[in-house]
Amino acid sequence: MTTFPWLLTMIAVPAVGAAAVAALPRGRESLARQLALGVSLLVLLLAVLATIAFDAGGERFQLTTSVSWIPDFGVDFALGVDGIALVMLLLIGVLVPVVVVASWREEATGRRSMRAFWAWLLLLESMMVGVFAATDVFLFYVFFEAMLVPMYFLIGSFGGPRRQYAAVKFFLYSLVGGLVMLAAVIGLYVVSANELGEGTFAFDALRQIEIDPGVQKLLFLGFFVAFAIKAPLVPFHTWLPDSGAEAPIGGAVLLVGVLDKVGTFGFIRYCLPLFPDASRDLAPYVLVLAVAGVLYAALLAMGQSDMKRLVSYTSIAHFGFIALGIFAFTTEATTGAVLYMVNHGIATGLLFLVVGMLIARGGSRLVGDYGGVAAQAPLLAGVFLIAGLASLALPGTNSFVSEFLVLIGSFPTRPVATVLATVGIVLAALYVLLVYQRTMHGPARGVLLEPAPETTAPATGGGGATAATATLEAPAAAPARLRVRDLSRRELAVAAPMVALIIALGVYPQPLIALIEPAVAATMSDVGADPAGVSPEAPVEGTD
Amino acid sequence: METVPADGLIAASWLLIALPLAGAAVLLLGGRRTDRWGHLLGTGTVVAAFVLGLLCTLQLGGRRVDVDLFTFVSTGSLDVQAGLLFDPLSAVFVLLITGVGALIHVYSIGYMAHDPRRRRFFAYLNLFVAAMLLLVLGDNFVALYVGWEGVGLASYLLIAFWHERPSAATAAKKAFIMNRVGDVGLALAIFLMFAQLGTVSYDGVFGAVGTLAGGTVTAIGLLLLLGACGKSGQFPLQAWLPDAMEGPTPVSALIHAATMVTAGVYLIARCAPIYDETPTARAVVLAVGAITLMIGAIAGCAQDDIKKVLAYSTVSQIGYMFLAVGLGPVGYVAGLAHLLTHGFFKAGLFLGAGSVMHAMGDSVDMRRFGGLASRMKVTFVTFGLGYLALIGFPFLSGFYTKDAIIEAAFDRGDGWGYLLGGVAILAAGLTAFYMTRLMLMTFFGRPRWEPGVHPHESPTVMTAPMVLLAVGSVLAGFLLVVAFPLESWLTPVFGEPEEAEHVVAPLVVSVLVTVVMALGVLTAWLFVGRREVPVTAPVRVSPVTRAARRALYADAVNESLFMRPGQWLTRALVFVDNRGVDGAVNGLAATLGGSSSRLGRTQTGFVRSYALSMLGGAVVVAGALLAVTAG
Amino acid sequence: MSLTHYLVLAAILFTIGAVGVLVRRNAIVVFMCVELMLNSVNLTLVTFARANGTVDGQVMAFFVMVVAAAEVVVGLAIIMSIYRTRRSASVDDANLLKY
Amino acid sequence: MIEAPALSLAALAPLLCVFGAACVGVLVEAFAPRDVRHPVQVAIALVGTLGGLVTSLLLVGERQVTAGGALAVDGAAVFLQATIAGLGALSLLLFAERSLDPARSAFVAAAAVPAGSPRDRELMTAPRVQTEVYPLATFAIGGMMLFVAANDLLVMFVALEVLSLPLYLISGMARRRRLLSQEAAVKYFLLGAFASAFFLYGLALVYGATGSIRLSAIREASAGEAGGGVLLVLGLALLVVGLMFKASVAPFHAWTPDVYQGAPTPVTAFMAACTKVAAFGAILRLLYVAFGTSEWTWRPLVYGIAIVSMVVGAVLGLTQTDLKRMLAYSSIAHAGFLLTGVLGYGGGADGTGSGLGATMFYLLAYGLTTIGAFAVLTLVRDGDGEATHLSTWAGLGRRSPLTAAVMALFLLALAGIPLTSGFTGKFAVFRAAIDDGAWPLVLVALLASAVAAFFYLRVIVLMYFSEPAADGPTVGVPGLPTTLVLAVTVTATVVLGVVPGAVLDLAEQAAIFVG
Repeated sequence: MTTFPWLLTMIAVPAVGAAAVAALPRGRESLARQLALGVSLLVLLLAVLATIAFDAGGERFQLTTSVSWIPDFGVDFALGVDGIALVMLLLIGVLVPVVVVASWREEATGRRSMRAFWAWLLLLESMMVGVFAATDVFLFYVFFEAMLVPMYFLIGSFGGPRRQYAAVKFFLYSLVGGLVMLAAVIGLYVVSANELGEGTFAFDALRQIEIDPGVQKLLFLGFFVAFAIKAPLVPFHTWLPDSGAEAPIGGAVLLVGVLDKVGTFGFIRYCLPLFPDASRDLAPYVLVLAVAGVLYAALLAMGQSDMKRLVSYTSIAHFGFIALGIFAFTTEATTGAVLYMVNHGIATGLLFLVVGMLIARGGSRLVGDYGGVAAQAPLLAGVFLIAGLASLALPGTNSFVSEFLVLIGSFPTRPVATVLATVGIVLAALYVLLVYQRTMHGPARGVLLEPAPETTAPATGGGGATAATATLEAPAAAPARLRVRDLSRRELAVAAPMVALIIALGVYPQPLIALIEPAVAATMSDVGADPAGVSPEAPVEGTD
Repeated sequence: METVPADGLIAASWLLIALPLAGAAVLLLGGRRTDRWGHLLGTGTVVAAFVLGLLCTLQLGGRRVDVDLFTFVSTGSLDVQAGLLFDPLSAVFVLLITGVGALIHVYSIGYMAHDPRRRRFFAYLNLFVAAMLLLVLGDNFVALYVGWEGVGLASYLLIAFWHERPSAATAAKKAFIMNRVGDVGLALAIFLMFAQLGTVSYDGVFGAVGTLAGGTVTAIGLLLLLGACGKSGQFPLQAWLPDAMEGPTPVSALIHAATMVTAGVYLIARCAPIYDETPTARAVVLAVGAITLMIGAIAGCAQDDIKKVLAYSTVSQIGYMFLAVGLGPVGYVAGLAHLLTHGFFKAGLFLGAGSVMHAMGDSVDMRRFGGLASRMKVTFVTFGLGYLALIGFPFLSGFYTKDAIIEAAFDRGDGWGYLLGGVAILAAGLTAFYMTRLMLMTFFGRPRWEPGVHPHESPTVMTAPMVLLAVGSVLAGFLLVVAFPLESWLTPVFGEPEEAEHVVAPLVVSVLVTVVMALGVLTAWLFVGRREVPVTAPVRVSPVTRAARRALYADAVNESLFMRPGQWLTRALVFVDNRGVDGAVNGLAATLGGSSSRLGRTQTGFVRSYALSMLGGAVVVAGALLAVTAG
Repeated sequence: MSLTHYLVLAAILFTIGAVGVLVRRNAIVVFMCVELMLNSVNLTLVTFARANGTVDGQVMAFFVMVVAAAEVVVGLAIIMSIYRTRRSASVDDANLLKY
Repeated sequence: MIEAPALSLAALAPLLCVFGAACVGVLVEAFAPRDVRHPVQVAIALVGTLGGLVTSLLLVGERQVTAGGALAVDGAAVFLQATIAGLGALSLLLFAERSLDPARSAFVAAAAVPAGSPRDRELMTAPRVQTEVYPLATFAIGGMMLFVAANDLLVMFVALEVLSLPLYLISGMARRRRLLSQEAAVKYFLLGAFASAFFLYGLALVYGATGSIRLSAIREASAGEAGGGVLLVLGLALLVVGLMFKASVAPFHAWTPDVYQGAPTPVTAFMAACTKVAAFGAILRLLYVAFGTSEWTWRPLVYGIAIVSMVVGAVLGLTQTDLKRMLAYSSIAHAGFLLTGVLGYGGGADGTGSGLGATMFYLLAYGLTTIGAFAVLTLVRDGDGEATHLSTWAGLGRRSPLTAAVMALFLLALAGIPLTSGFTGKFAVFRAAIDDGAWPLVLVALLASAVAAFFYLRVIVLMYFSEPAADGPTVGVPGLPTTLVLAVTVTATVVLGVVPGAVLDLAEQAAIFVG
């Protein structure tokens, strides 16, 4: 084990970077973004190095740092990661530089300086690292709430037309959840004080405590509500479409990609190990919410006319899958859920990014304002399609592995919920392909149309085998053309790593799984499930 | 039988998949730089794969070789190894896919020569070949599933290749969605296997399937069948396949006739150990096959779109194959043999149709064809041979394989056997009818061409594959049934063929089928060949014709049963979410705001009212304290 | 008369004062009502002092008087200043700050 | 020969310091020439309060009852005295700010001149200031410091008046919007006097019930079966009313919004911070020391009042359009939160709750933050002085990022967002309450915090996410005093949020009542 404080550094570097960016004088916008990119890449490097330093087969929590922080409350500034947290750190490390590049040319609304944007972004990164790296419940809570502030400003200052409403809604929803959790956090502390003689917030110590089942249920609910709001489960979800739609693209990516994962992460890290009895007792109800989310949000996604809202709803459906995987209490499903958290960050992140690229061209978020883009911007369409396919969990993309693991792992313990959720994969195909067809396929139409029809004959033709065909198929008037440029180099630089990850993790996910599984197995034994995974019901004979 | 580790060339059989995949990757990532030679690369990879596949097959003998590649997913008790299974069954499919695939790639060089997106077309085709090979080569159900959805993606991309056409885009989406419905079944089947057996590898599942309860096996079988129905365009998921004809014709030939749509047959054949355990599921397979072959045949009789006719024909022919594999051990080989011959003649027919369309300015309306026999001799001859093979003209390939299926159906010996056999024979007559109708409307009679259309024969690069496929159509049946029996090649997979006890003598069946076929041809000549074909379809037709034109209302049923309620539900839920769920939250906020301003009114600004509130408060406080102490 | 009577009287005075605060408009009168309340307390204190047999209560009454005097000074100053501005000593007129 | 009562001058040093400074201030008012009065008064007041702060800090660890049993100089008293002195000094700095307003001060030039008269208009921009505000405020600070150390009810009453009377006066001394200011003074005065009468009557009843007004004696008397009898309970009720009034706890809060809005902003800051500390100090002492043995009598009451206060403050704050009024409602809500801390009286592992320490920490944290928030209010001005209407703050974040950022920090702290002092304070009091089994109350408190957060957020939304109005307010450049105040409060808000350990420790160790 290394003595270098990896996690502390990963929290400190972006925080210092944020301060530095904020301190830049007015007018040094380009320096600000270069600095932001540099810092975020440094964090990525740190995350990779930390992963190398991490021993997948070793202690549960590694790279630990612990400093006494508020002794009166028994609070330590304790950091440490298990495999689950580590992959989330990797996800943060990857997404933030991508978001920085994606937001490179983001125009500030009004006269606001983009320096603030970069500063908030880096501060958000710092907080997000903290929330996953904390091994002290109090510290976790602090990061959990503090994380709201930068995101609040990102949405509120740099978002769309209804950004005020969305920002406040986001903040209040999260705050309500957070405050309910605070009650549970304090309650947990009090329980620990009664059990251990001295109150503590240390995760490992709290895990050992046997809590009275009734109290467990209350505390579980306290945590659960916060997490269910954060990783929105139906019916706590209505803030996400608003926030997702109004947030600037970069913010939206981090919002659904990472920030909301704190909720599902919280289920795994806190709800299950700390309140195993309550988790088992209440799991059926959670599963109802999860499955309802999968189906309900998918249907809603189809009904959206705003692309960003649509993507937000798809995320809600995905969070349903993740919750299903977590509360099925099998190693396979929960590993899948964790993997899902990573994959969803990448897939939906890319979907948001590419939708953002489209919106940047047309200036409208409405599906109905686009059409036939694929003909003239094949790269854009291609990336859109890949993101969409990853979102519908097509095999070969990363999401498939996780969705498959979630479902196959949940089926043995929760067959009914799993069957219902599996229906969701048809709906997923529907919502992705519907929006793809409407925007990318069909004849050119919508806001991107060239203002005046030109008389030059279209060389691209409508799909014939011969030149004669082309003339035959071409309507009498020159067909409408779009004024749309394909992806720029910068946009390609944004999309390429994401696409690469989608494919790579879709084909060879095992390294990540190997990283995740020990932590999941530990969680499973905390919650009383067999960490070795599902044991088949029928005797197996003659298998390899 | 024992699985042996890979050796020799077979160890490199992953290249079969990797080659076309690499081709697709190069073509997609290479961008315009690869425009000039992209089609050659695309064709080259498939040809190379064919050669490799051929060599592997020669090396295979009767063995069952497992190629272990890497650990795909391993967590808990789930262990999915990425591995290939090269056995006689997959070898047959590899050869079909790469062989027919290579021919169609060559054909496409000519067919797509003028399309600005030809490079991408070849990329997608390569992608398809790779996915299809994975589907048939995977040694576990997850690999199968990956290939399964992979071909679905390729199919989507290729149907929507001319995506400016809304109909193409819609058809592609429809195909994908209906396939996904089937995929749910396949996925659930895999989940069930894992839950019950703890494994998803073929060896593991097939080895232990006997230990399962009968109901479970039936469930698995039915779920697999759902998947197979989706992919193979079988009832009730058949409606997407005719629409898929929106794709370029080579696509229809390769994907929607020769290979992908037969994946369902492959699946059932591959899962023979499962179906052997569950007569119930087999019966359902039979029923699906019988229903579909009738639906396809009936709908095929009333189409005016040359590709649609062929598409319904495909639906119907795959119905035959399902019927065959549903019969159990006696039918597997018959079904697969028909699959192979069908692959040849249907691909040939589609390529011929493509050639015709090529000549007719991409028109597919047979009512505007006619008299093409003289203008397009090669096309006419190759198409004609395919036609004869399809309708089961004696001693051409369809004759051998279709008869085998019908025989096997009769061999059940019970009433169901006669019913199925009867249906199959009837459908054979219908097949003869609609195909003859197609021939007559296209190649014979007076030209009814659109003005400005000047039919001409296609270039050699297109006709050569057609010729090769025509040769295949003629000979394949004889080769597979008589000369080099498929049955013995597949013995390692399905076991020794038992000598069937024929209920009806094979000769009788053959004669019967041939007579019915002749009747079909005759009827078609009577209805179509003798009279002038109107250039627009008559409106006043019998309800039967109307129903057949609309494919027995499959789309209407889907629309009214799923699409419209779905849309309604979606709209209702959007309303509920905005007004109900979000409305509750916003309502709470509004309530708080409202009570805030109402309560705020109590802050009147009058000192005396403040004093009153204080006095009231004091009374309450005192009262409360007294109550507490007294109580 | 027992001491209770004094206490009841004081309570009545206190109540009258309190009600006066509520019903009277003139700031001076309101203030006088408060003074009445304070004096009722004085009466109570003295009574209790008598009852307890100590002089503490009487001393307290003196304290209260002093404080009340101070309060008068401050109160009248404030009321005067607002009267001079508004030409009205009605507490109901001072009604700009509300809601 | 009557013996002089035991008097520890050392223990009284903070009080003597502050009262001494106040008396000197009065003398200065009488003898010093007008031109030099302002700086001299400011200097004297600051020296006095800071002296009070320093001397009380020197008294840390002191536990004694002195002045013939009238005063208890214990941990809590010292902590609260230091808090009041410190917050008082900060408020005085705000009083002393002369560079923001073109009219040179927040305080009227001559309070005796009728508002709106020609002479008043003439004096509007005069450099002259009614410098009596300094000794008055110093007296008030002294009264507050006495209030929290009072060991018998009479001293408590006298201290109550000593702190109140100057406040009544300086509330009415705004230079601008004098009518509002005077109205605030009248309201505050009348209601304050009304409340004192209740307190006093309560005192009398307690005296009648127990024969003593010494807290320790009451403690013994109230230990009985029925809480010491009807008289004692009634007395407690009336005492509580008087104190809750000062602490602006609902339903005794009605004066708060009006007075906070009308009074000169530095005075509002002073009241919001120091009065709150003093009143809660007295509440804690009364409930814990005098009625600690009969906790069961007042516990349900405080429980209920806490809920009412939190709900009223949070809900009514929602629709406020004036920032000062909004902060007043916030103050009412915070009074409710503080009461949850008060409920953490016992029930801890060793029989003593952490409520006292937690509440004291909360008072300190809240006082600092709220002074800072009001200080920011003094900066944002338009032609009529301070622009306190919400709408005028639109787009402030763009116009003056630093000011907006500082205000946002204070608002987040008031909302209780982690890494600010507000969160630490809330956490401490909620923990104390849950420790004592009051988790339903804490849930209500948390929901109320969420509601309250909405109106804090609204300000942030306006400042940052709205377009600035064309004729919006300007942000004045603060002089040294205000800058100092802001620096101290910002630092404290952050430090108490990030590394609160030391101060929490201090509060915890100071959580001792004697007597």
